[in-house]
Amino acid sequence: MKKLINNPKDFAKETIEGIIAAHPESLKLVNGSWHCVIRSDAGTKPGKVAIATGGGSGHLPVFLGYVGQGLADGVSVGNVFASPSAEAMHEVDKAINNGAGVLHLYGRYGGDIMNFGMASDLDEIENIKVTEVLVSDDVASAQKGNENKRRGVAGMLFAYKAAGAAAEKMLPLEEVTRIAQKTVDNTRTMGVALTSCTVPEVGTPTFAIADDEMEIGMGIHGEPGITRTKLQPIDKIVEKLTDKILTDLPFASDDTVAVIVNGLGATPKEELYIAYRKLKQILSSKNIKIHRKYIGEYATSLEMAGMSISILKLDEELLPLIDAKCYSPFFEQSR
Amino acid sequence: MKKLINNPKDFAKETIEGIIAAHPESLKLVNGSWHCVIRSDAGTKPGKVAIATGGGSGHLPVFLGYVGQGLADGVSVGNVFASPSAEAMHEVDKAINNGAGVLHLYGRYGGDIMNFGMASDLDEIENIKVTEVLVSDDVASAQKGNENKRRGVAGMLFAYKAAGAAAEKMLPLEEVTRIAQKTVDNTRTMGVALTSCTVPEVGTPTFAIADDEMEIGMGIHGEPGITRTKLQPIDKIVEKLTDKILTDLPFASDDTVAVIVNGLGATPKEELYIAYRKLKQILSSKNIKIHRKYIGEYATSLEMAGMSISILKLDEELLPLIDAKCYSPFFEQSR
Amino acid sequence: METINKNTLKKIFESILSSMSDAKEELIALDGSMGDGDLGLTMCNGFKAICDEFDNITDDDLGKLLMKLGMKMNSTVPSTMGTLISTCILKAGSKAKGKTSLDLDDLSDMAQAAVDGVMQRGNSKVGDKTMLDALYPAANALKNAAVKNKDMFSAQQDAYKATCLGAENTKNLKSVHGRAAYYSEKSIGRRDPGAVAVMYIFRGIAAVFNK
Amino acid sequence: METINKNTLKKIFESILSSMSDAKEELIALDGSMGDGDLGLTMCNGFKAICDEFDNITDDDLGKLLMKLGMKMNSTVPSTMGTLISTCILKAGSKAKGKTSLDLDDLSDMAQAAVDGVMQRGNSKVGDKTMLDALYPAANALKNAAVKNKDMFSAQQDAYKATCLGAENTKNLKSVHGRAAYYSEKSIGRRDPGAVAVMYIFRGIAAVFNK
Ligand SMILES: Nc1ncnc2c1ncn2[C@@H]1O[C@H](COP(=O)(O)OP(=O)(O)O)[C@@H](O)[C@H]1O
Ligand SMILES: Nc1ncnc2c1ncn2[C@@H]1O[C@H](COP(=O)(O)OP(=O)(O)O)[C@@H](O)[C@H]1O
Ligand SMILES: [Mg+2]
Ligand SMILES: [Mg+2]
Ligand SMILES: [Mg+2]
Ligand SMILES: [Mg+2]
Repeated sequence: MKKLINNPKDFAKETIEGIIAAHPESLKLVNGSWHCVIRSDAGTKPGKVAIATGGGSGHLPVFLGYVGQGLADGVSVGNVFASPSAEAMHEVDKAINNGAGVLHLYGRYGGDIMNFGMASDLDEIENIKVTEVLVSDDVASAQKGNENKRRGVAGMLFAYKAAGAAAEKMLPLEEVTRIAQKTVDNTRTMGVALTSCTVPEVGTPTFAIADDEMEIGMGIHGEPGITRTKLQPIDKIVEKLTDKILTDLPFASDDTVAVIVNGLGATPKEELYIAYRKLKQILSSKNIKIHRKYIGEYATSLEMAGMSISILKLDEELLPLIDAKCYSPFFEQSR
Repeated sequence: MKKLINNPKDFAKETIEGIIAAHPESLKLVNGSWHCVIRSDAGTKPGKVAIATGGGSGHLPVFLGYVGQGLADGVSVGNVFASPSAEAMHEVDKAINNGAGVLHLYGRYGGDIMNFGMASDLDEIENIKVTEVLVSDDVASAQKGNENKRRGVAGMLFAYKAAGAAAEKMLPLEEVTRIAQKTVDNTRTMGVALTSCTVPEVGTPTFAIADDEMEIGMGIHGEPGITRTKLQPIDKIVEKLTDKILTDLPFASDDTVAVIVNGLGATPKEELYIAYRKLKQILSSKNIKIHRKYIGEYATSLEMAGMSISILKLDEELLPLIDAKCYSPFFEQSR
Repeated sequence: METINKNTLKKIFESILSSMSDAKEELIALDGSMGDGDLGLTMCNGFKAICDEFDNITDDDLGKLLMKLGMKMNSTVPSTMGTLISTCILKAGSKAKGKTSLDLDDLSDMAQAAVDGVMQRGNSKVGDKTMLDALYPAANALKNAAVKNKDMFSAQQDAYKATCLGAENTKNLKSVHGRAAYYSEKSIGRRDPGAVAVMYIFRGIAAVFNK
Repeated sequence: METINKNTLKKIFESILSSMSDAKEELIALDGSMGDGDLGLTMCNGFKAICDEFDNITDDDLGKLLMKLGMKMNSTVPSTMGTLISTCILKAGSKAKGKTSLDLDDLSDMAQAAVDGVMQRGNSKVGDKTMLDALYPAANALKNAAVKNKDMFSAQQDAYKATCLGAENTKNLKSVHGRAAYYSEKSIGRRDPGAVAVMYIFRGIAAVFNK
C-alpha cells in the first residue's frame, strides 16, 4: 500500500482535522467530534430548511465537500467506506436545524440507510421534522424498474445543488424534498473502473483486475459491475456508458441536460476531457443540448482509476437551481 | 498501460478538443490549431499587458488551466512533456497582444526556453515587445546559489496569479514582469513522488520505483530527485519538505505566506488534507502565518502519485494580487 | 437463576464478548468471501465497547441501561450488523423500561421487539438470508419456552440451538440485502455471516446460565 | 559539383533523412540511456517534414527557402535537438539570403552562423558535451577547407570526419545541459546523443558529393 498517510486507523480523522484546519471560516465541528461537520453559519438562518448528508470517508469531495452555501448544511462522517453512527447524524441534525426541518439527502447504501433511520427516530423524539431522499443514480446497480434499489454515485452533486439552491430560496421542507427527489429521478450515472482502490486499514486492494481489463458499472466501493472486458478505447467506452444512460431514463431529442464527467481518483483530467469530447459528439448527434457541464473529480473512490458519466434532464424548475451560485471550499460555482 | 484514451498519438490533441468543446465561452483556438489556445476575449483590451505561457501536455491544470480572467491570456500547447513550437508561441503572442507587450511566463525547461527564445525573435520582427520570466521554484533541482538553474513546478500558480492580477490592474509590461519575477523569487517548492507516470506514446512507466519506496525531489517529468528512501509517514515527509523550503529562502518568524499542497495526479484529496494538517502545525510552531491556502491538484504529472508543498512569502504588494479574484474553467477564485 | 438483574446483564455481555472473540477469525473469513470482511472486528469492538461502558452507567432501570448500551454500540460500530445489533438492544431496552429484573416472559417480548426492529430498520424479512434467519428462530424458541414455562437454562439452550439451525439453513438461501446481494446466486451454499454472528451471540448468552 | 543549387539542397536533405533513418535505433538507445529516448524519432520526423515540404516552397532564394524549412522543422519537432537543428537551418538561411547558389565560402559562413545560433539559443559552449562538440569542429573543417581552396567533396569529407572525432570525444565530457545533466558524472564515458546525431547529418551531406 503506497499512501501519504500516518497510522491507517487515523486516516479519516486526520483528513477532517486537516479540512477544519484549512477552512475554519467555512466549516466547524459539532462538540469537537470529527464525525460531525457543519457550515460555520449553520443553524443561524431561521426558517431555512437544513440539509444533512453523510456517509463513509474516501470519496472527497463527497460528502463533506458539498457542505456550503447553496448546498448542504452539515455532514456526518464515517470511517473509510463505512457509515457514520446514528448519534453523529442526530447531533448534526440538531446543530443545523433552523426550525424548518431537516432533509436527509444521501446515497442509497445499507448501513447509511439504517443509521439515518435511527437518527430520524432520535430526531422525532426531539421534535425535529425530518424527510429523506436517497440518491440512487447508478444505472449499473439495478435493472430498470428497480430504480429504488440503485446506489448513489456522482449524481449526488446534482441533488445537493438543486436541493441546496431550493433551501436557499427559503422553500419549505416538502418543496425542498420534492425537488431533491425530482432531481434524483431525473439523473442517471454509469461508470467504468480500471484499477482498485485500497482501504487504508485493510492495506490490500479491494479487488483484483488484470492489467488489460476494465469493469463497466463497478460501484465506488468496488461493488461488482455489469461486465468485465478488455480495456477499450475511451470513445468506445463513452459510447457504451452513454447508451445505457440515454435509454434508461430515457432521454430524447431536444432535451436539455447537465452532465458530469467524473474522475474516480487517479484518472488525469486530460482523460476526462477526452471523454467529454466524445460525450459531446454523441449528445449533439442526438440533438440533446448540454446546458452545463462538470468535468473533474466530484465523487471519488480513493485512488481508483476510472470515471463515470452522469446526465441530469433539466426543466424550467431544475435549470435555475443547477445554475444558482454556490460555495464550499471544495465546490465553487460563481457563474 | 491503463488509460482512458484513444490512439496515444492523439492524446494531447484530443484533450484540447475536449477542452474547447467544453469551454467555448472562455477559450478558443488561434487559426484552428490545437497548439494555440487563448482567452475568448484575448486581444480586446487595449493597453493591457498580455501574458503568454506554454509547455508540454500532461500537467493539467498547468498550463492551459491558468488561461483566464486575472490569469494568463494565452498558451501554446505541446505534446506530452514536450515543448510546443516557437511558431505556436509566436501565433499566440500575436493573437493576445493588446499593444502593451507580452510577458512570456513559463517553467524553466530546456526545450521551452529555446522555443520561447525563437518566438521572441519572431515577435521582435513584428515589433511585439516581449519580456520573459522563468518560474524556477523547485528547491530540489539545484543547490542554493543556483536558483537560476531550478525547474518550475507547482509554484507556477502563484506567478500566474500575481502577474495576472497585475496585468488586470493595467500595470505596464515592466511592472508586470517585475512582479512575476518577484513572485518567483519568493516561492519555494519541494515534492515527493510515490509512483511513476506513463507517457501515452511511450506506453511504459518513465521510471521504476519499488513498492515501498518514495523519491524526494523528483521532477514532474520523472527527473531524478535528491534521495530515494523507504516510504515514511506523511507527517515525517511534510517535516522534511517544509524544512528544506523554509531554510532555503529562508522564511522567518512573523512571515505571512500563501501555500499550495499539490497532488501530482493519483493522490487522493484526503491525503493532501492530512499533509496540510501537518504543514499548518509546523508553520504555526514557527510563527509563520498562512494567509491563503490551495489544496488540490494544481500541477500534475499525469497519473503520478505524490505531492508537493509550495510556499510563497507575501508582502503588501503581493498579498492583494494573490487575493484578487480570477476565473478560468480550471481555476476559480471568487473570494 | 430464573431472572436477570443488572449484574447478570453484565455477565451476559461479557460472555457474548468472549464468545465473539473466539469466533473473530471465522467471521472475518465468512464476511470476507462475500462482503468486506469487517464483521469479526465490528462485533468484537462493539461488544467490547458495551462491556467497557457498562459500569459507567448508573441507571438501575434495565430499559434505560440497554438503551444507552445500544447507542454506545451504534456509535462505536455503525456498520450494518453493528447498527442492527444495536437496534436489537435498543428495541429490547424499550420493552424493559422501568424494570430492574427480567424474567423469561420479558426476554421473549424483548426478542420479539428486536426481530420487529430489525425487520423495520433493515426492510427485510425472514428468508432473505440475513441475521434475521437466526434471530427469528431464537425469538420463537424463547416464546415457546415461556409458554411451556421452561427454566431459563433450557430456554437459552433452545434459543441457541435455534440459531445454530437457522444459521445453517441460510446456506440454502440467496442474499438480497447488503454487499452479499451483489453475488446473489453465488451466495447459495454459504452461511450468512450475520446469522452466524447471531448464533455466537446466543452461544454467549446461553453460557451464562447453568442447570 | 562545386556549388549547391536548389536541386542539390533537396538531395542533401533527402540524404540526411536516409542517413538518419539508418541511425534511428542507435539514437533512440543513446538518448534513452540518459534522456527520454525521443532523439531517433524527432530527427527522422523532422527531416521527413523538411523533405515533404520542400517542393511546396516556390522561392528560389535559398535563404528564404532554408528559413521556411527551418520553421517547418521546428513546428514539427520542437524538442531540444529539433529546435537546435532548426535554429541551425534558420541561421544558415540568414547567411544565404538572396542567393540561388552556394559555394564553399558560403557554406563555411553558414556553418559558423549555425554554431553561433546554437550557442546563443542553448546558452552553451564547446566542451559542454552537446551537439556543439560535433558541430563546431565541422564548421572549423569547412572554414579550413575554404581557406585552402579544397574541392567540395574533400571539404565535406573533412567536415564529416571532424564530426566523427568530435562525437567520439564527447565521451570524455560531463553533461551540463538538458536531461542528461541530471546524470552529470554518470554521463562520462558515453557519447552525447546530440553530437552523434550531428555526425549522421554530416554523413548525409557528404554522401551527396563525389570526387
Ligand atoms: N437489510 C438487512 N436486514 C437484515 N440484515 C442485514 C441486512 N443487510 C445486511 N444484513 C446482515 O448484515 C450482515 C453483514 O453485516 P456487515 O458485515 O456489518 O455489513 P457491511 O460490512 O456491509 O456494513 C449480513 O451477513 C446480513 O446478515
Ligand atoms: N543547452 C544546450 N545547448 C546545446 N545542445 C543541447 C543543449 N541541451 C541539450 N542539447 C543537445 O540536445 C541533445 C538532446 O536532444 P533531445 O533528445 O531532443 O532533448 P529532449 O528530448 O530532452 O528535448 C543532447 O544530447 C545535446 O546534444
Ligand atoms: Mg486525484
Ligand atoms: Mg487526479
Ligand atoms: Mg461486512
Ligand atoms: Mg531526448
